[in-house]
Amino acid sequence: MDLNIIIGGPQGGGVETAGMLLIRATATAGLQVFGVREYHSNIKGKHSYFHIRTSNKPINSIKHPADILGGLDPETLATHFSELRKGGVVVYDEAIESKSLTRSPSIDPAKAKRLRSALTEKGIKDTVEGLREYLKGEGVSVYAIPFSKIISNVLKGTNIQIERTMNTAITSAILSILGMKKDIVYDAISSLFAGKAGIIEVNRKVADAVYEELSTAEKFQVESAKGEDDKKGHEEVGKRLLLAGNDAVAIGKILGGLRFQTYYPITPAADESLVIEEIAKIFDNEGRIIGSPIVVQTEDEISAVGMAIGGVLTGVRSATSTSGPGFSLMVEGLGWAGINEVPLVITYYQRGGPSTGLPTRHSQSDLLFSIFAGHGEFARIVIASGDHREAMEDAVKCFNYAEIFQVPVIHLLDKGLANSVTTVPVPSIDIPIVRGKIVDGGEEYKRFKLTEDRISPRAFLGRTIQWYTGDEHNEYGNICEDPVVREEMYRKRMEKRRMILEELPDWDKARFYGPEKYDDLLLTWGTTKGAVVDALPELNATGERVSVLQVRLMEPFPADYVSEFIAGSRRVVSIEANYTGQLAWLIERYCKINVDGKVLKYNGRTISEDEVLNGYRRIKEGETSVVLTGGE
Amino acid sequence: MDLNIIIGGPQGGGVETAGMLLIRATATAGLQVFGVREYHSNIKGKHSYFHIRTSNKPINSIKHPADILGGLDPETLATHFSELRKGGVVVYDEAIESKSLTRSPSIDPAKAKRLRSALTEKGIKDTVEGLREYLKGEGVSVYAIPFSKIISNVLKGTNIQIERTMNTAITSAILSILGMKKDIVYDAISSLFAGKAGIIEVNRKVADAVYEELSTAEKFQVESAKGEDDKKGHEEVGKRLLLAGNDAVAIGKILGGLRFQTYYPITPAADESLVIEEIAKIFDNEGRIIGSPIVVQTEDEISAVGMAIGGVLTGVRSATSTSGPGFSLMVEGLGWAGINEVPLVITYYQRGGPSTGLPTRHSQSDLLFSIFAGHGEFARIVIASGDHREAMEDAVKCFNYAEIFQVPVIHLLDKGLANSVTTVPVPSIDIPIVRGKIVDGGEEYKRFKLTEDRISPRAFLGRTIQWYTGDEHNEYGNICEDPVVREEMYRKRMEKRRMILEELPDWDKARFYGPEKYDDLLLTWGTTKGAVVDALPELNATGERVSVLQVRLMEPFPADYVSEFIAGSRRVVSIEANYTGQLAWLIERYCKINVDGKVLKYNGRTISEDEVLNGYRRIKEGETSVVLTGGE
Amino acid sequence: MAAEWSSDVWPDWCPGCGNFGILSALKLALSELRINKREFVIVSGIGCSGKIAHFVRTNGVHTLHGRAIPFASGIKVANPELKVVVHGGDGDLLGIGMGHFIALGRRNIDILVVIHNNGVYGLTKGQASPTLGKGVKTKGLAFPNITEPVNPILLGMMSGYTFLARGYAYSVEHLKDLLKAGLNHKGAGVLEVIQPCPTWNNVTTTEWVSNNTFYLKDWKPLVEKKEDLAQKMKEVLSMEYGDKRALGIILEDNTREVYQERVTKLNEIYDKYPPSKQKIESNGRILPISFEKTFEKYLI
Amino acid sequence: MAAEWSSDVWPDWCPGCGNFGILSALKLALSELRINKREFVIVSGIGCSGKIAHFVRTNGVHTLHGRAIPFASGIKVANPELKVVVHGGDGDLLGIGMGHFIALGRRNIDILVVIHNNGVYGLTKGQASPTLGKGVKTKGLAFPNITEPVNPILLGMMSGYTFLARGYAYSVEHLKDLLKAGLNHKGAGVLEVIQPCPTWNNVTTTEWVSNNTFYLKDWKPLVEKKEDLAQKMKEVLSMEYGDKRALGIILEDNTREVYQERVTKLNEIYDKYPPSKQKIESNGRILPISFEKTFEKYLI
Ligand SMILES: Cc1ncc(C[n+]2csc(CCOP(=O)(O)OP(=O)(O)O)c2C)c(N)n1
Ligand SMILES: Cc1ncc(C[n+]2csc(CCOP(=O)(O)OP(=O)(O)O)c2C)c(N)n1
Ligand code: SF4
Ligand code: SF4
Ligand SMILES: [Mg+2]
Ligand SMILES: [Mg+2]
Repeated sequence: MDLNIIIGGPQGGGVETAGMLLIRATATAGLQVFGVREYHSNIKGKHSYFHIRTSNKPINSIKHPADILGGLDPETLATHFSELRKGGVVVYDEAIESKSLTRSPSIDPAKAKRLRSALTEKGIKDTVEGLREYLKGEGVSVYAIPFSKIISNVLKGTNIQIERTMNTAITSAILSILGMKKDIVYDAISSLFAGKAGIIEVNRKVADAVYEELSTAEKFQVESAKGEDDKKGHEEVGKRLLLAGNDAVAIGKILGGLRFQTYYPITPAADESLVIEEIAKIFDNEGRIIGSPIVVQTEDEISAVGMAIGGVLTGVRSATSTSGPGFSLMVEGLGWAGINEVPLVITYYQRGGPSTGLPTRHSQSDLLFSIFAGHGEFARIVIASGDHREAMEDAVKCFNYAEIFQVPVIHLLDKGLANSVTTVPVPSIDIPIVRGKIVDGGEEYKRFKLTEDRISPRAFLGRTIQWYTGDEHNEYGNICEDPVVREEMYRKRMEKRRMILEELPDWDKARFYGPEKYDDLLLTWGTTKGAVVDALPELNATGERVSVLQVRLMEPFPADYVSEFIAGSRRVVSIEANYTGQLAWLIERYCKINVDGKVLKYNGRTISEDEVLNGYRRIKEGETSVVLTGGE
Repeated sequence: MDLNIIIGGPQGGGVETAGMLLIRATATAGLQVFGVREYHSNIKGKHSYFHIRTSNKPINSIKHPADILGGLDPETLATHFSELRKGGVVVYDEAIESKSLTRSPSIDPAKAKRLRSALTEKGIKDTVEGLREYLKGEGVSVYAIPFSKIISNVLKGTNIQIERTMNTAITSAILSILGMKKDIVYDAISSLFAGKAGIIEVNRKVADAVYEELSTAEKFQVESAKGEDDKKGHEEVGKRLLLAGNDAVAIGKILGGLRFQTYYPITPAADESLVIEEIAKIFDNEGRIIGSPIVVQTEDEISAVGMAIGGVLTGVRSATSTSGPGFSLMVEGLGWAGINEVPLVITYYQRGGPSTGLPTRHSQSDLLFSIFAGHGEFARIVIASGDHREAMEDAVKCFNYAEIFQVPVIHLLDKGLANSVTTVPVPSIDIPIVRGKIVDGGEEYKRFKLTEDRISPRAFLGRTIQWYTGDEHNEYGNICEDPVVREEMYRKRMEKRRMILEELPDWDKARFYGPEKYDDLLLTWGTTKGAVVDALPELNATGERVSVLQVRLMEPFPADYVSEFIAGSRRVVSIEANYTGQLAWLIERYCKINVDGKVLKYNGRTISEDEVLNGYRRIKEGETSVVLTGGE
Repeated sequence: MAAEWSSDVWPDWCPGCGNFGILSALKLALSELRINKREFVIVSGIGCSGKIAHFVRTNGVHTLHGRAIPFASGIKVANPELKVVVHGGDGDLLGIGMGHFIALGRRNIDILVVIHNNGVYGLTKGQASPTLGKGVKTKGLAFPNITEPVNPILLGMMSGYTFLARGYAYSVEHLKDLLKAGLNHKGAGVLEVIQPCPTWNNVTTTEWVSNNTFYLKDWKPLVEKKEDLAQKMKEVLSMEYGDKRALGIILEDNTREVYQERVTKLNEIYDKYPPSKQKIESNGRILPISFEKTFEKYLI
Repeated sequence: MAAEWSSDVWPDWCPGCGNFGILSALKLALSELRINKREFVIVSGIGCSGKIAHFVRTNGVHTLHGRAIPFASGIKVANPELKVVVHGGDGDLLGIGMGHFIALGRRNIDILVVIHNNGVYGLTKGQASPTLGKGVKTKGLAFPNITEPVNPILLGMMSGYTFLARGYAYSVEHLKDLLKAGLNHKGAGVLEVIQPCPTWNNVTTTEWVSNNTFYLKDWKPLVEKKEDLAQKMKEVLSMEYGDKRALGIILEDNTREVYQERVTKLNEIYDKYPPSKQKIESNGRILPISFEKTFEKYLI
């Protein structure tokens, strides 16, 4: 079972709730689920959608074509109908049938023009009705359900607007068509609207009415989740966390000992800070509070990084979280952390650049920037997580590595991960917390003592007397311009790059998936890993033996380890969401090879499993650089 | 003739004037001159010095050992005596003879310790007198002249402090020992103190007295500048500009049409803005004012880059000038310029990093940062000048290239260049000014029109209606998140990288020096070029054939052009002032070769000609990485 | 006609957003002032408010979060013939952009700064902005705000702005008049607009506004003589510390020199030949500059 | 004894620099307050003034230009048991760092900000700082300054600082008392110190100071009740717009909650277990956290 559902509508019009209802429901049914959210940098009105994939095998990507399309408005239908497979399903409110597909004022003019010419080409009249006719001809089942009528019956006597529950109506219809028990829908509603009894009731009633309406309609059964056993699958799978990438990082940070977080609002990072703020208190099994992180919203990102550094100096595991524009402003602070060997963690969510760019869209184009940001030279660690589970675990590791090596660590994520929703197993509590060389200070304390292993024992502010400065300094941390001291301190800092490479486990440098012996090696990083790894079975069904190497440690670059895998391959292909092929660029630099093919995407949308298959096929057919263009 | 003079003393104690007097005097005598200034990040009191080389062949570097050392204080003598050659000369005020060499409160403790152990090792007593004895034994001529007495005679009746003219006294002594005519000293004093008649008179009197005192002393004649003909050499050489790198850039910018400059004070960039502000008015030969640049001191560098961009949008050639910490804050603005295809020029003087680092010291460690600064991907040009003349010409070219390609241009310089003083021929007025595609706008103007050659005709604010945004945009410059438009615009911007490589002349990509056929190729960039090129004759006298390739275009990297030169070599050695070998790093990346040897320096001091010779020798002897450590 | 001032771009603000009122007032003001579209520039920051630059048919420079003032200053100083207005959010201008906000007052460059004050960071989902009251909990906050608000009028006053006014987004006619006055004023101006954000700010609502503001009637905003400034400032302070916020022109001072005048005093060329009017080449070559006269001190 | 507060680092200020007076006063104040050296932190910016962090025998965090306040805020919020003072130049705190300066007032974090006001950017060779008067030409300037100065006391007052004072660098005893008062005050404080810079500032000299300042005598800086604040502010405004600058404590307000109190109100744990006191591991492993209780809403 592998099912792809797209549900869309105007931003702020309930799409998000619709998607979360579907995700909750399928997850509760014991299925695996992965949902990708696409939305404009706009609060209300512009087209937004959730692409949700559910399967009985583990997944970390979406796939085309879609099986089901639910549209809250005509634009959604016009935008996504071509992504549907033959035999797929479309669901919408009958009441919008006479509306134009492309003439809403909120639609982007370029897109409207493009859609209109596509409609003309296919001979589709520019109305929902016109589209219905066409789709029927294509073998798509169209469910034009009188939702407005159904809802207005339910809402009679209340002053709730019909639009407010349209999402529940459409999702109920989809779940009903999938043959899911109403229980599951009830549960999803209850957990999503937890604490708001009135809303739960209304939505349940809407679900009732829709289930009633569709009681006789044709069903489209989901294997592992049918009939009476709907929730059994779930119990078999065991307790899981259902969360977005932002949540995963927030939880990971708290597990890792984060107690001070600073931030300035920015998409797609801000949700993480809000989550930490809301969690507020950490409990043990006896219900005792055993921790409570403090979150400060600062006046800008310059302050955010400065405050976080301040926190670190007091010995508190502190971090700040941002995306490109914010990171650009943190570069100066990062450099201070570099020269002062401050174990600062910056959580960096990439989004479409440059500048404000595409603030709510996906991208992996800040890799080289994160490695070279800052004037002068200093050691740093850049770790890129590939999925929600990694993101959570890496959040802990970033603190460990920062403190062990006393270097700033950049935890590199991306919008694709931040805003996609999936389940992860409840993490084992047995993760080490390693704080590195810590001392109490004492009289003649030297913060930057030159030691054999280049790490100076670290004392916290409050426990001793010590100095820090952004200037070059002597062992005490006092300004020093002496050329000999300069050289020693410079080397002390820079040689950590080698230490890091020596001491980090391979598992944190790169991860290998696929057959041990392979012809082709796909190189990838970050959230793109999901699609590439998900594609492995099908890739290996094409005759070639294909494996994947996901690089995680981006700086210092694990050239030797990566080279080992490259050595065993005939062809090397990189897959990533940027223009340059930034991972490929680094690999060419450090492994001194030519990457044979690059599969790239830079239209602001994540890479899906089918695109990996398609990209790989084209490389096999001789292209050296394939640009993927999927997604809306 | 090739003569090296070091003159030092406490910062703010007249060292700068002393150095400039020596430089003016030797230049006026028709000699070539190159002076390097070393000083602490301190206004008054810490050790500072000028290393001045003068020669009858063109030079762009300093060289060790020194021939003459003038010390305004004991620390100078202690710091630099070991840099003197056998047979060299030391000049100082007899009155300091009883003072300790290393016990002044202002001396850096690490340095003092190091000096003391060196003195002990050599058996030198820790006083100036002790040093004198030692130096005499080493064949150094010591001129312990009663300057204080001489000066106090001259100043009798005035309330000027003795220290105020100590610099003139010592430089007069040096010039006298060199056999220079007093005329030359007079001229230097007059031009340096232009407009201050009283000061000129006093200083001339001091010079008189010193010349008188030394009338019978042994001389140390400078070949091309002796006796009656002192100034003839100068006339032969023709009109030249005597200037620091900062001045060269300022003048170049004004020639290039800069009319709006913004800055926030920072070493070593701020002097450039002050020069532009002071020049204030541009005259033609008839004395008519034909231009006047406006300089704005902003509240920070974020504002400086924003204001400069604002200026560019009105069609004015605008720039900002900074060093590492400031550039770190400009990264966000740079990205805006990138996505908006703004022909902005940022003049970037590198200094010791990271963070505040060594604010007044040399470094070439921001190369990779300047190339990758900014989230997202966009085209930019990074040009690194190798000497004063290049810096001046490149200042013009940066504006041309910025406007032709409509990309931000970073003019990369360094402290070594900014603060070194030399002469350049008066530039020919015949430099082209190319402004690229400019239109008047009109009704349906599209700022980001997609054209065949990727360059959209540019209209200035005030001439049409147009939009700009840091978000992704359509041809009008209005926000657009459509995936297809996104791709087109992304490609439009990125493909400029190829265009730039195709269209820039080779001369601006890299410059070659030395024999056409060579065994070894030395790769270098920025101000280090001076030392490397100056070393060529001696390098080629060692038996190998050695040539130099100075890379100038750092981004987009001219891989093909550079590879042509590499192809003809047996061994490739990079020489640069950083830890990583950043140029070597890029060459290894782009030219897919291994750089055989790296000669690096990162103690904050510039590379001298003798260090190049020494570094190259060690590479030839089998070392792969040589770290140079000269300079104080 | 204000309609001709509309661009083709659909304003993507939430239904009921106060920004619509500001947009209407601006278009009316521009229309009534018969502004030349080509010589007018809207420079805006990042936020819901900042998008306004796209919605008006005139030059729009949609800059970076907090940086509209530097961009605008560069535009105005390089080409003083342009008329420049800044639009930005309260977060944009008073949070991340605060340093520039103060600096503009000190320079008194002829730019009107319109602050869309909605008490929240609209576009990033409703976090507290610098004007949100302490103890207030709007929809997007996990807990009540713990930071004291700033008063942009008072800060503007302390920084040297020579025009200070406050309007309300839904009082379009009144706001239009304030905009006209602000655009006519020569010097740096602050126009704070109380702007409801129905999506996130459920505290500073229309009702709140009617209970907590009043329209200035007999107030004399004009500083007649330099010496009166301090007294006027005290009066403003009293008023701003009163129970209700005043709507109208709060202070106007024409006694202080505008930046352009200050520059001209030092460099008389600026007035006639600002940077934007200077020729920088002659037949594709650099100008025939005299080195002796221009770079004299460097010649040897 | 103040001497024990001297570090081993040689103060490399110019002879006669006002910073020496500030350094003396600070060491005296720390000594008289019997501050615990380990629990005291000087956080400074970049400039001549910022070097002070190296010259005192206590913790010194010499940060970035303009960024001392964020660093200090992070230190204080993460470990409220530390006593934190910020030292910075007028350029540092009121130019590049202005945004943070205002923000600290709004938070009222318990930090004293000492502004070394010398009217210039000392360490970069004498450019105009934000406090330099318009029309003034100090030694490093090519032309007279064309920007209006800010008054840090008034800006501080408008931003919510609860302690405002002004001293003079060479009045060491008086300044020492101001430092003591400021360090004893609970909340964000501004102490502006008029600091002669004999090297660059030949205008705001000792003589200027004696002609243009006066010592407060019968002035009552204390805000007794919340309601009195506005009135006190008006008085301060009058005074600051008078002919001469007042030296002494200008305003002290203990009625407003300190940041730490505000946090504790929302999160009572903070008071007893601020971040710096929380254990984050148990035997080298993560704490035994209950997922059900802590991350409930994510569990399915
Ligand atoms: C440097 C940087 N940080 C953060 C952001 C994210 N961001 C976009 S809009 C916004 C705030 C919007 O608030 P406000 O300025 O009040 O404008 P409003 O949306 O309320 O009109 C922020 C923080 C950004 N674009 N750039
Ligand atoms: C981002 C950045 N920009 C510029 C500088 C250069 N800089 C060093 S000190 C200084 C100003 C010093 O003035 P002020 O803050 O008034 O301190 P003072 O030296 O007068 O005590 C500047 C601009 C810097 N270090 N960092
Ligand atoms: S979020 Fe608020 S400010 Fe933004 S558009 Fe919606 S209502 Fe307006
Ligand atoms: S430059 Fe001025 S502020 Fe700096 S040390 Fe010298 S006198 Fe003091
Ligand atoms: Mg706002
Ligand atoms: Mg200062």
